[in-house]
Amino acid sequence: MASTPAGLTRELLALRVAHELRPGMVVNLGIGLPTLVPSHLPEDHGLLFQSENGILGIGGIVEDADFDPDFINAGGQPVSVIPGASFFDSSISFGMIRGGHVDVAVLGGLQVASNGDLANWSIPERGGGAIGGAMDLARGASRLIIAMEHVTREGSSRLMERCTFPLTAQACVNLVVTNLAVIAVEPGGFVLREVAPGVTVEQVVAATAAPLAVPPGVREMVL
Amino acid sequence: MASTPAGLTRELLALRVAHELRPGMVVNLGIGLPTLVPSHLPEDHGLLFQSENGILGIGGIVEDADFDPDFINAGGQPVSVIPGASFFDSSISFGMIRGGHVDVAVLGGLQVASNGDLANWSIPERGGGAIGGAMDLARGASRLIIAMEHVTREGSSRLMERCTFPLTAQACVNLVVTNLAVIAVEPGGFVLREVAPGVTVEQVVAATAAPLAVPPGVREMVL
Amino acid sequence: MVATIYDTPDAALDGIEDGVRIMFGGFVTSGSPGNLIRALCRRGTKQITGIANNIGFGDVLDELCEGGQLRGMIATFAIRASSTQTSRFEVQYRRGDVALELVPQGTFVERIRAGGAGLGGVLTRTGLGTPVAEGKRTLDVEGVTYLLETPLHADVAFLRAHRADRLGNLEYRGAQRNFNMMMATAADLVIAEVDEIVEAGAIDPERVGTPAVFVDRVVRCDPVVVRR
Amino acid sequence: MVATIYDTPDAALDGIEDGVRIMFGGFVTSGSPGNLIRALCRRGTKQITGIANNIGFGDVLDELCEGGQLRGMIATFAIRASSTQTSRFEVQYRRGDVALELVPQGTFVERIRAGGAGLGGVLTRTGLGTPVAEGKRTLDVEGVTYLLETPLHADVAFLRAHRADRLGNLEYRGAQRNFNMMMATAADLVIAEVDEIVEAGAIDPERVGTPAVFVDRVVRCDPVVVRR
Repeated sequence: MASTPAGLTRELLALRVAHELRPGMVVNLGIGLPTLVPSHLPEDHGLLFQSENGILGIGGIVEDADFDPDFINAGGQPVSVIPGASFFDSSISFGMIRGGHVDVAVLGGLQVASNGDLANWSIPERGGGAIGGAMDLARGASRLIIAMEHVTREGSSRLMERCTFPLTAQACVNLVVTNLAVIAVEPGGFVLREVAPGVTVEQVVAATAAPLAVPPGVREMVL
Repeated sequence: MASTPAGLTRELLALRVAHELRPGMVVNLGIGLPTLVPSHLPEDHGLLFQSENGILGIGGIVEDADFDPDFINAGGQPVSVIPGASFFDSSISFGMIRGGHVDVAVLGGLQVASNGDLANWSIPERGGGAIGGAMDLARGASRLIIAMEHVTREGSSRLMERCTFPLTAQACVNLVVTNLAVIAVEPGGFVLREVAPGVTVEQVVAATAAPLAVPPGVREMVL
Repeated sequence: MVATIYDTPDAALDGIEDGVRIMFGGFVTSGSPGNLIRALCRRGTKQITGIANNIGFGDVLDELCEGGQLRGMIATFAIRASSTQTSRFEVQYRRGDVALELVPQGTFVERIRAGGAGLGGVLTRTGLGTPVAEGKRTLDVEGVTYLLETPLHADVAFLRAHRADRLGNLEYRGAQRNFNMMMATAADLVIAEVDEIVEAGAIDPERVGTPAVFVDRVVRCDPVVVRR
Repeated sequence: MVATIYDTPDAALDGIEDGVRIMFGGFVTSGSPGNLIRALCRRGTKQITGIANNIGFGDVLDELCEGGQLRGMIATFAIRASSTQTSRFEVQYRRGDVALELVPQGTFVERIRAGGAGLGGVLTRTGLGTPVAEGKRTLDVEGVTYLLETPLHADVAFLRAHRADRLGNLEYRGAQRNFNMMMATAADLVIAEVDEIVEAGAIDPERVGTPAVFVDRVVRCDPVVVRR
C-alpha cells in the first residue's frame, strides 16, 4: 500500500468533521485530532460542547499564557467557557453521557471494523492503555464519529473486517472521517460517502482492509 | 395494662433523648416526636443536624411567620440553618445516610422487637404507608434510637417479641426511649437501663410485651 | 438545546396525553412544581402514573385525585400511619381506584438516577427483610446480600427551581434540589417552573444545579405555597 | 465533625502507613492534590495502591514511582497508546513492578460512588464485549444485559478544592469537582488541600460541593501546577 496518498491534513480532516455538526447539538470531542474541530466552526455554531471532566459549554482552547489549571478540557488543554456554561462532577458528567444526552461524540481511533467495532485505547504490544471516557462515550453518544488517519505510519489500514486491538465497544461507530474519505458504517458494512480532494475511489478501496461498498454518486468532499 | 402510668410528657421524652447526643455527632431526627429534641439542647451543643431532604446544618425550627418553603426539614417544618450549613440533592443525602456518615438517627416507632426489628411506616388495617427515609436511616445510621410512647392508645405494648406490623428494617434498633423507660436492645434482647421519675421497674416490665432484663443498678432518669 | 420558554404553565403542558408517566419534583413544600400540577388538573389528563416523593393531605399533588386523574403513584410517603387526616389519595386508594408502589426514599432517588444515567439498577441493602423486598431479586456481592431495584424513567418530569436561563440551566435554592436534580435526567420531556428567567450567563456556572441539556421547557411563575 | 487543620501537607499525612489504599482526586491539572502527593513522596510510604483517574507522563502522581512507592494503580488513563512519551509508571509496569487495573471513566466514578454510598455495585453496559468485562458477572434487567462492577473504597482520599471552612465544607471551582466529590465519600480518612481556609459560614451553603461530614483534615497550600 505504498501508493496510499497523503489526502487531507489534520486541520482539513477536522474541518470535514466540523461539517457533520448542526446547531443545537451537544458534542463531546475526544483527545487529539477531535480537539481541532472547534477552530473550524463558524462563530455562531450553536453547539454545546461537553467535556467529560465536568464542563458543559466549553468555548475554545485559549492561549497558554492564560493557563488556569481548573479550566481545562479532557485533554488537559486550557479552555474558555461560554455564557451559560456549567460545572459538575464526573458522576453527573457520565450520567449525561450514558443517559443519552450527548448527541455526537467525535473520538480518535486506532482501528474501526466494518461491523462498527472500535478499538482506540490500547496497543497490545505496548500494553496498559488509556480508556478514559472512550468506552462510555462510544456506548452513550447518540452518534459516534471516528476521526483518524486512514492507515498507520507503517501503511496498514485502520479500517478492517475485525479489530485486532482490544475493543472500546462493539458496533458503536456511525461514521469514519479519515484523511482519505468519509465512510459510513451501515448494517452491511462500510459504505463510501466521499473522497478527499485528489484521492480516487480506487485508492480508498485499496487502503481499506475490508469490503467497501461504493454506491453511485460518491462525491468529493466539500471543505 | 390499665395500670400503665403516664410517665414523661413528650417534651421530657425529647429531653431525655437529647442527653444521648454528644458534641461532634451528625444527627438525623425523624418526623414527629424526634423533632422536639433540638429545643432541649444547650446552645453550644456542637451537633450537626442532617435532614434527608438535603440540608446539613439545620439550626432549629423557626416561627411560622418566617415561612420560606425552601427552608424546611423532612417533616415540612420551617427551619433555620447554621453558619457552615450545606444544601444537596437527595442522591447525595442518602449516599451520606447509607454510607455511614450519620452517627445517630432518632426515629419514631410503632413497634420495636427484642431482636431489634423496627416497624414504623405502616399500620396494616389502615393500609398504604409512609416509608420516607426511615428504611435507609434504620440501616445506615451508626446508632438508631427510637423515641415513642411505651404503649398504644389502647394500652398494648409497643415493645414486643416480634413486630406484627410491616418491618422498617431488621435488627436495627440500639436504644428505645419511651415515656416510661430507657431500654437498650442487646444481643440477648431488651435490657432496662432507666425508669422515668415516678415509674417503677415493675410497671415497665408489665408494660413490655417481651422479656426485659433488669440488671442491678437500674436508675431513675436524670432529666 | 435551547429551552423553550412558555408564558403559562398550561401552555407548557402542550402534548401531554392520557396514560402519561410523570415525575414530580419536590419534597413537601420545597421544589414542588405546584403551578404545573394545577395546570395538569385543569388540563384533565387521565390515567396518569405519578412518581413523586410524597402525596398526602395538603399536598398540591393530592388535587389530581379530585378529578380522578391518577391511575397510580410510585412514592415514598403516601399514607401516614399516625396521621389523623385523610387525603383524597387515601380515600381513592382504599376504594381501589388508585395503585400505590411504596419505595424507600434513598432507593427512590437512586432508581430515578439509574434511569437517567443509563444504569441497569440499584443494589442496596435498604428494604431487605421487609415487604419492600417481596418479589425482587437479591444479589451477593463480595459476601454481602443486596436487593436489586430497577431503574425508573418517565415520559415527563415537572420540576421547580429558583431561576432558569434561556439555555435551560437551572439554579436551585435551599432544599429545592431534592428529587428535582435527578428527575431532570430521567424523563423524555422536562418542564421546569421557576421564579425568574434570565439570560444565558446570568447564572454562575458554579451554581448551576441542573445543566441545560436536561431541560426542555421553562415557565416563570410564583410558587404555589400550601401551608400544612 | 469539625475538620482538623494542618500547617503542612506533610503533617496532614500523620498515621498513613505502608500498604495503604489511597484515592487521589483530580483530572490532569484540575483538582489534583499535588502537595499531598509530594508529601507522600517525601514520607516514603511503600506498597501503596493508588486509585486515580490518570497516571501518566508529567502527572505529579508519576513521581511516586521514583521511589518505587506504588504497588499498583486502579486508573482510567495510564499508558496512552499513541503517546511518544514514557512515564515512570509505564517503565515500572513493563518491568512488572506495578499492577494496573484499567477502568472506564464513567464506571470508575460510579464504583467510587457506590463505595461511598453503601451500594453493592454498578450495573452498566459500558465495557461489555471488551477486555474490561473479562471475569466479571453480567446481569439481565428488564431484557437488557449489564456488567456488574464492584464498589471501590479506600483507606485515605487526597482531594484538592478551592476553599474549605473550619467544619470541613469544600468549595470547588471550574473543573475541580471531577472525582473529588465522590472520593470524599468513599474513604475512611479524607484529607483536602485548598487555596484558602475560611470561617464556617463564609462558604455559601449553595456553593458547598463536599459537605463537612465527609472531610477529616484540611491543609492550605498553593496548587502544584505542572504544565504538560
